[in-house]
Amino acid sequence: MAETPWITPAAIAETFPEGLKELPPRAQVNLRGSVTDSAFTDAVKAGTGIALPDTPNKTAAGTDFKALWLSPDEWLLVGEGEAASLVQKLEAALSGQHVAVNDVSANRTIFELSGPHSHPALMKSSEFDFHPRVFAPGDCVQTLIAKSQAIVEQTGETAFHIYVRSSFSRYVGAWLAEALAEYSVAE
Amino acid sequence: MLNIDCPWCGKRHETEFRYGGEAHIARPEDPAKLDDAEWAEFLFMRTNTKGYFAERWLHSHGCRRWFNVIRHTVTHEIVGSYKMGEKPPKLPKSAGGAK
Amino acid sequence: MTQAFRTTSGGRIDRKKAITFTFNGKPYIGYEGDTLASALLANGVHLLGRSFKYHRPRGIVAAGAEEPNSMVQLGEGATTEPNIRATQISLYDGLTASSVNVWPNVEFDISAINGLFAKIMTAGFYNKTFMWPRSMWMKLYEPVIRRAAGWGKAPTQQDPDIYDHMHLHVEVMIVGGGPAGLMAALAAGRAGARVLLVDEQSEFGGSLLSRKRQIGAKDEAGWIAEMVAELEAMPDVTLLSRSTAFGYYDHNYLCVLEQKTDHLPAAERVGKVRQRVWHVRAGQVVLATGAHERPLVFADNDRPGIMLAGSVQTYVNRYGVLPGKKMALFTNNDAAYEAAIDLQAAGGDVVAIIDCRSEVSGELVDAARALDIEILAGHAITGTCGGKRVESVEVRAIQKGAKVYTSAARQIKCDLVAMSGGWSPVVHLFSQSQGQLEYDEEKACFLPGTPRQAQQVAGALAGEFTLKDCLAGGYKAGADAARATGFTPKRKPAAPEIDEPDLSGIEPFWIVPGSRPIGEGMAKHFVDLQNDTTAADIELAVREGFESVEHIKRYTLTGFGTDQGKTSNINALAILSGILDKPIPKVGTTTFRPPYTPVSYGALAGRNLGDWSDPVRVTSIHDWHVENGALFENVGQWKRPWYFPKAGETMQDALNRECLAVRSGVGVLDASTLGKIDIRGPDAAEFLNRIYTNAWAKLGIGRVRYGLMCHEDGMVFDDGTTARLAEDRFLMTTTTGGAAGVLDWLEEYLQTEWPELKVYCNSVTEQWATVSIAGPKAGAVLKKLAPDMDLSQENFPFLSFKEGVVAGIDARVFRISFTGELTYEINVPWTCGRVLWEAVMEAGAEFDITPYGTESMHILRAEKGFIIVGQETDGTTTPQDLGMDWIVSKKKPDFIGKRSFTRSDTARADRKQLVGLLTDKPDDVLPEGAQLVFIPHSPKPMPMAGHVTSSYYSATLGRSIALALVKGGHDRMGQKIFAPLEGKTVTAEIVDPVFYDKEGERLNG
Amino acid sequence: MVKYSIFTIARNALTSHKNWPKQWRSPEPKSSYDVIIIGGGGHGLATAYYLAKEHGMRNIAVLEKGWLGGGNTARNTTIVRSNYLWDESAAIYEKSLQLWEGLAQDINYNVMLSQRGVLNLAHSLGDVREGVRRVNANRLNGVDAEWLDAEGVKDFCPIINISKTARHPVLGATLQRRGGVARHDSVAWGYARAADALGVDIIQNCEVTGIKREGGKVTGVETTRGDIAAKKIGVVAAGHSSVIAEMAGIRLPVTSHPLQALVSEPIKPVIDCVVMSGAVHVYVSQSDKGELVMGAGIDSFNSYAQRGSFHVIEHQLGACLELFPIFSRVRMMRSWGGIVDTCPDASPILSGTSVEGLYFNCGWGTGGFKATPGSGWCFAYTLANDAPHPLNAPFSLSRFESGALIDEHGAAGVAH
Ligand SMILES: Cc1cc2nc3c(=O)[nH]c(=O)nc-3n(C[C@H](O)[C@H](O)[C@H](O)COP(=O)(O)OP(=O)(O)OC[C@H]3O[C@@H](n4cnc5c(N)ncnc54)[C@H](O)[C@@H]3O)c2cc1C
Ligand SMILES: NC(=O)c1ccc[n+]([C@@H]2O[C@H](COP(=O)([O-])OP(=O)(O)OC[C@H]3O[C@@H](n4cnc5c(N)ncnc54)[C@H](O)[C@@H]3O)[C@@H](O)[C@H]2O)c1
Ligand SMILES: Cc1cc2nc3c(=O)[nH]c(=O)nc-3n(C[C@H](O)[C@H](O)[C@H](O)COP(=O)(O)O)c2cc1C
Ligand SMILES: [Zn+2]
Repeated sequence: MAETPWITPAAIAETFPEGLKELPPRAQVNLRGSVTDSAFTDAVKAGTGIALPDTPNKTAAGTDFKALWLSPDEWLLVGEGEAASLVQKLEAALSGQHVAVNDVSANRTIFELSGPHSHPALMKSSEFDFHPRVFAPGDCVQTLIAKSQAIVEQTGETAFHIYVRSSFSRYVGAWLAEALAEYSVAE
Repeated sequence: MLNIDCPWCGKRHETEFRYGGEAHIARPEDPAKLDDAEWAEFLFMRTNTKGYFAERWLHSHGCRRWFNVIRHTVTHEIVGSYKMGEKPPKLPKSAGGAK
Repeated sequence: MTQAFRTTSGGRIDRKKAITFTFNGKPYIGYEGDTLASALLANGVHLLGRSFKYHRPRGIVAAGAEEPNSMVQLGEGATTEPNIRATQISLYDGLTASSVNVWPNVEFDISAINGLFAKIMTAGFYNKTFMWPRSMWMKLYEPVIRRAAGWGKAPTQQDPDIYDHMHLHVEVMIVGGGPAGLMAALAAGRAGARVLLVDEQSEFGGSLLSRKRQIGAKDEAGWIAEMVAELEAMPDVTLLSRSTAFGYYDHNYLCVLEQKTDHLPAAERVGKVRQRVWHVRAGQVVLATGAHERPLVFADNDRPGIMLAGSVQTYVNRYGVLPGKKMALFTNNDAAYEAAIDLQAAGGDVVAIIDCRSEVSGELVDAARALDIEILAGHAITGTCGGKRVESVEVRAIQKGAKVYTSAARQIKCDLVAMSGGWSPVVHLFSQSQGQLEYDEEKACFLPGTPRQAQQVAGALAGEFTLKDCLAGGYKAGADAARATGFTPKRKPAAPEIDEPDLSGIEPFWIVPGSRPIGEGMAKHFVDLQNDTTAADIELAVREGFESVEHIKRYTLTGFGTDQGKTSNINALAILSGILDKPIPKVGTTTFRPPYTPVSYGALAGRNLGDWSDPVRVTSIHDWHVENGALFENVGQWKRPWYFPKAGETMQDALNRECLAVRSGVGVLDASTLGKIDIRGPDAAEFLNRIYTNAWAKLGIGRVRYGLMCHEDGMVFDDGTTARLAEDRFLMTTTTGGAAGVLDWLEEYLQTEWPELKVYCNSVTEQWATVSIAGPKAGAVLKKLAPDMDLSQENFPFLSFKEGVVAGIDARVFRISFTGELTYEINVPWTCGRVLWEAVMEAGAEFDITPYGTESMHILRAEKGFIIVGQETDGTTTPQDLGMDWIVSKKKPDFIGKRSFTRSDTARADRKQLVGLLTDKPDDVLPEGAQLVFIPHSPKPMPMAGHVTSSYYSATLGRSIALALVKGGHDRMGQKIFAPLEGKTVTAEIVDPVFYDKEGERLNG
Repeated sequence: MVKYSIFTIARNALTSHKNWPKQWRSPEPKSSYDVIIIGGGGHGLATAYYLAKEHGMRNIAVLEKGWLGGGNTARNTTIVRSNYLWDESAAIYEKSLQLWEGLAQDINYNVMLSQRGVLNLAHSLGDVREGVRRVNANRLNGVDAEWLDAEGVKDFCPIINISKTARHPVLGATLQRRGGVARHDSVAWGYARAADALGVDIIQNCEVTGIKREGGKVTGVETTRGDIAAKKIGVVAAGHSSVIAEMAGIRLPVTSHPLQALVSEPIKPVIDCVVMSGAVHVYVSQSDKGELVMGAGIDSFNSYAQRGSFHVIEHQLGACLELFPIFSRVRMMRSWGGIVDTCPDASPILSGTSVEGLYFNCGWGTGGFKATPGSGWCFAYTLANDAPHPLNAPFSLSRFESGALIDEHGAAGVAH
């Protein structure tokens, strides 16, 4: 397998202000199946250690991967491991069931937004309510970042992972960079 | 900017959704059996209610689910939303400013 | 002498910080804390502009958002702004401003000559004239009217400033930071709710900033400071001053304009966001927007120096300015007496209080009397004198019910007239939120009725006109709002002792006659100062049959100005009610609409400009294209390489080179933008059967098929190839622009029509980068990159795919073709797109591999007669029209669109059908969009036979080719058709749309 | 009817304008009329006027639930043009434009038709193709039309940004020089006055609440001011067409949506033509009073509320500033919405129905102001003759069964 360069060229990434960076590609697998079917959830649990969240906008962690709730029958499994082997493992465990397993590692680029200005930067970019009372570490949401669809996952007190379709990553990266720009101007 | 209650994700701003027009217009079982007028009725004729109206929305930037909403087309009040195949919620008695 | 009208002490200005500014070219000094209006008044400048129609001199009337006159051109060059109210401009060092719509200057304005024609320029006069001779309207009348209209000027340069948007969710949003709003914020904040408090003014306090009040142990300033300090300390309370809630929309959605730098000197603005629009979704809204004072409508009530009484009080108390030294007060209520008392206390002289009520009494009246101010009860101002500033008023005793006042006139000299016709609660946002108004006879104003959204009202807006009531009402509203959003309010604080006079006496007086009937003589009773609408105009409108308040508005332009009638609407409708002899509530108000005050387009656009006005989508190979000189075409949101010119090449040169390379060697195209949808489940084949017009059940695993999609109306809306990855799994491709729409549409059918089908659809568009290599040498290139892949015709035939390793990357390779040449479309993970592309370029170098763009792709496919959805189709085209009956299954009982094909019009034989065209002269390239006729040179309207959908010069064929939709075209092969263009008519022959390699022999290389 | 002119104004000035007659009466409804027009918008009033003028009918009432001209007529961006793509559309809109050109003189009311030229911008190669197609079709249909390249656009409207690096660069435009704007209110008032002078009863504050029928034929209406008998009924109720259709037991292929518009504060003239861009949703002209009048895109959802969602307006202003960067510091003064009745093919319906004597004129959607005279003229013909004029025959209800739609989406976008 050839080396996979990041989507954002270094020349652009260097212009990102503090608090914004593009993460190296991670294994991402899209999983569809019926959460009310224990054959499905058990098999997933056995294979990944993940108890698939059936509560909207929640994540659940497993051994190598975590699952982000995307829709009533859809999760994004994200981790540092190998996507291909996870797909194989799941396909094998779920064979005969009505499911869909897709390696989507390249489908979305992941940005990390962190630090004291991450909340205001999100408020500039999204109509979703990211206030700590409503959204906390371990939560995820599909919404719009500027005019691009995105998955936002809160990973820390003031840290977020933002998954965007790779073709939008230039747009979103530049947008977030600009959203943060204000905070480096001396008052 | 409407605040639309996705039956799964909860209340989100209208910009996350796509509108799908009147709800409960079932595609005819056997289109070949319909005459042109009946087919036109399915294709084009719409109730366009002034008042409480059952309509479809797609949470296109969220969970990608189509669902139904009862909304008043004058006050824009949303009575509730329900999943495909579910029964609509009860309508309030007052016409909420209809007419 | 500077600041001759500044008081010696007091006010919320910082007398230590002098600020220099320029108005109409003249330098002045003001203080920090001033507005442009207060600073000008301090310098004795009253003449700020001219009126709209008659160009009468006009000055400052109010002290805030309600100001109808005093619009200035603010700033210069790229940052100049038209029509900003002097009353809303915080003074900053280096400010420059000038009067608008005056020529040559405000002191001597040529257009004042209009005054002579005032008798002619009544409401609606332009409807009645300028019709003869007809040609003069466009040549003379309209240009003159247009030149006269408008106030300030738009800048002529790009705006250098930054704007942005914020989105905020709160439990309780409070609009208005006066005493009521502050108390509401306190109650909600203490209860623990997330709170937003906004106020348009430079600081919180509202009308308390203008009035002297003792609140418990504190004076007004101390009380405000204490409130703000407590609120600022609460982490979940957001306080925004200089922030106007300008729109109240459905579902408690409000928009707020925050002016972040407009009060700063230019140097301090750099790099900062100038204005920000806050988009707020609130659980509950508390409106505490206060009340605006109303003018009185009397003869020549528009001269500079005639101001609202409460505003006089504001200038005196808040800004330390005497708007005049000899003031006459004209009122119909008690509250206005405070202005006289405060002015006198600050060193001014009140020459008389003219009160139209016949009997006056009460605390404030007594206080005025105690100051030896003459009070003329039962009197009215029936005229004013003065040019650029009021000099005297004419006062007469009132005869109840009379249309003219004939009693003896007394002239009173003055340089300031304060007037008060009572108070109008600021119901704008309440009304925007769909709340209905109720008229209160006793308070003589409209008050909010039952709210239609999750909302509370408080303070003067709610008719609470005493400070005591405002504080209590504000607290209650805040507490109620918090409770309604799930919080428990803290116990109400004890009500402070408040020292406040009784302000309640009022007797409405909507119009003050003069010595002649309204509309006769030279005097004018202005109702809407900005639009020069007079009481006579309203009378005239009614006389002419305009009776609805909405008609009056549009015919007389009342409330049509930049102030949206804040001070005039109620007077206008009350006058109308008098003329129609209908009670005020029956006449009703006009509709309140956003914005409450004007909002710059820049702020509304926020950062959604340029490349952010619409996301730009790029492929992972994009940078290579840029580096290699590609020109780009916008396709949907995507940037696609259009063609790759080399130095010195024309566009046609480049296209010829690219096309010939594909036909004779090998070309490479970035096809990553095509939509890709993974479709999986036991019913996937059945689903495709219903979606596409052709049959899918029998497609073998590893094979690929082309499909057309129609909407239910039978019209083609997307196409693409779909591969069968497994028994239960397909990979569909869609057009670049259609991808999102197709997926939504698939989900729609799955979720709403056929939930019984077990199918999952997933978009994988950006999972795969697609590099398409086409041409006789394509195989040779691929062989080098994928030595292990069996590319033989038997094992890798047309319309099949293979998985394997290409250039060291796991890939899926499809044998499909949009060019008619041997083509391999290599899919690799998006992140590997560029690596693959470069490997292909390197491997292909020995074959002179040529990157090509969308334009060459279009030529190549047109040579083969392949359609492009959206080019050969326009939403009115069926598969049959395209000559693609072959793709429409006759066996399938049903699929989407099928039923519509047999409708009488859809089944017509002479529909427009896709054909090829060969121009008689091979060098004539028809313009795309050329219309076609069977009979040339006939008179217009010419019966049209169709149009050219695609047209190119084909280097391969050495001539032009075109595709067209032509009426009954399929039966007209060989016939001539004509394209009547501007200046010439081109003749062409109708031919089969496949121009090249009809047998399809080149597909296999 | 007192003739309006500068001379009558001057004469009336001498008597302080105390002697102007009413522009229209406010009659009590009679018990019966030959024709009742439901809806006192521009189209309804024009229909009544041409019925009286061209077909000699006199016993006509226009019933308006609110104030005349208060529907979409009061709230549109006033763009007038006739450069539609399809022959059927071009014919009816061109008829309308020709009537516009003599309207002020015909009804003796200055409707301030300003033929300052309408640009429809093209931002993509697809737009260019469609634009050229329309120009060619227009020319052969006898409708004036020109194609301008980007430089030509700049010459015609110097403040447009034609930078090639704009997000949606201007690649060219169609130009109809005879297109322009007119004063919306004056059109309603002028027709009302002219119709009234011919004896038409215009009855305001009279809402139709029911359609009376006997044996498949209309006999009259129920209204908030009592029942009124009628031999024929013409429904010209725009956004409310479906509501009235329901009263008569029929369904229409029409949905009602909010369409929003806004004006800036009045400024000195900066733009002296009309600029439209369907692709980025900008429609701008400057009124004779100085405001920039701008229309937004249509709101997606059904509504009878005369208001839409704010993001639609914000989106539009972003696009607007791309085209006109110098408007950034100009300020929005007022925004509002109307209720547009849209058809699946973005073309109107002027047609009889399955109920005898009941006719509908609706579905003009986002673009019927320009059609006001032509629509009224054709509809009057249809009502008088119980048969469509050839100009409006293609716009029948039956086209939805046959499939002979007149799809103006492609060329029209939001078809102002
Ligand atoms: C924001 C906006 C911008 C537009 N821009 C343009 C443009 O630039 N160019 C263009 O050509 N077109 C434009 N249009 C479209 C245009 O305004 C309309 O197509 C046109 O005005 C319709 O005229 P009308 O007389 O049919 O409807 P209306 O003026 O709406 O009249 C219909 C009348 O029927 C009345 N009515 C309804 N129900 C009843 C009842 N039950 N009883 C009695 N009366 C009833 C209503 O009160 C109303 O007055 C725009 C529309 C909007 C909303
Ligand atoms: N009859 C009278 O004499 C009389 C009449 C009215 C008010 N008053 C006095 O005025 C005070 C009223 O207090 P209150 O708190 O109700 O009102 P207020 O006038 O003190 O405060 C209202 C505040 O809301 C702001 N505001 C209005 N609309 C806004 C918007 N859209 N966005 C942002 N800010 C906006 C105003 O600028 C103002 O600062 C009391 O002290 C009362 O006694 C007296
Ligand atoms: C072409 C046009 C120009 C307008 N100009 C103004 C204007 O200058 N000032 C104003 O207040 N409103 C203006 N309006 C808007 C009207 O005030 C009003 O909002 C519109 O007729 C809709 O009615 P409504 O808001 O009362 O529902 C204009 C409307 C149109 C259609
Ligand atoms: Zn959802």
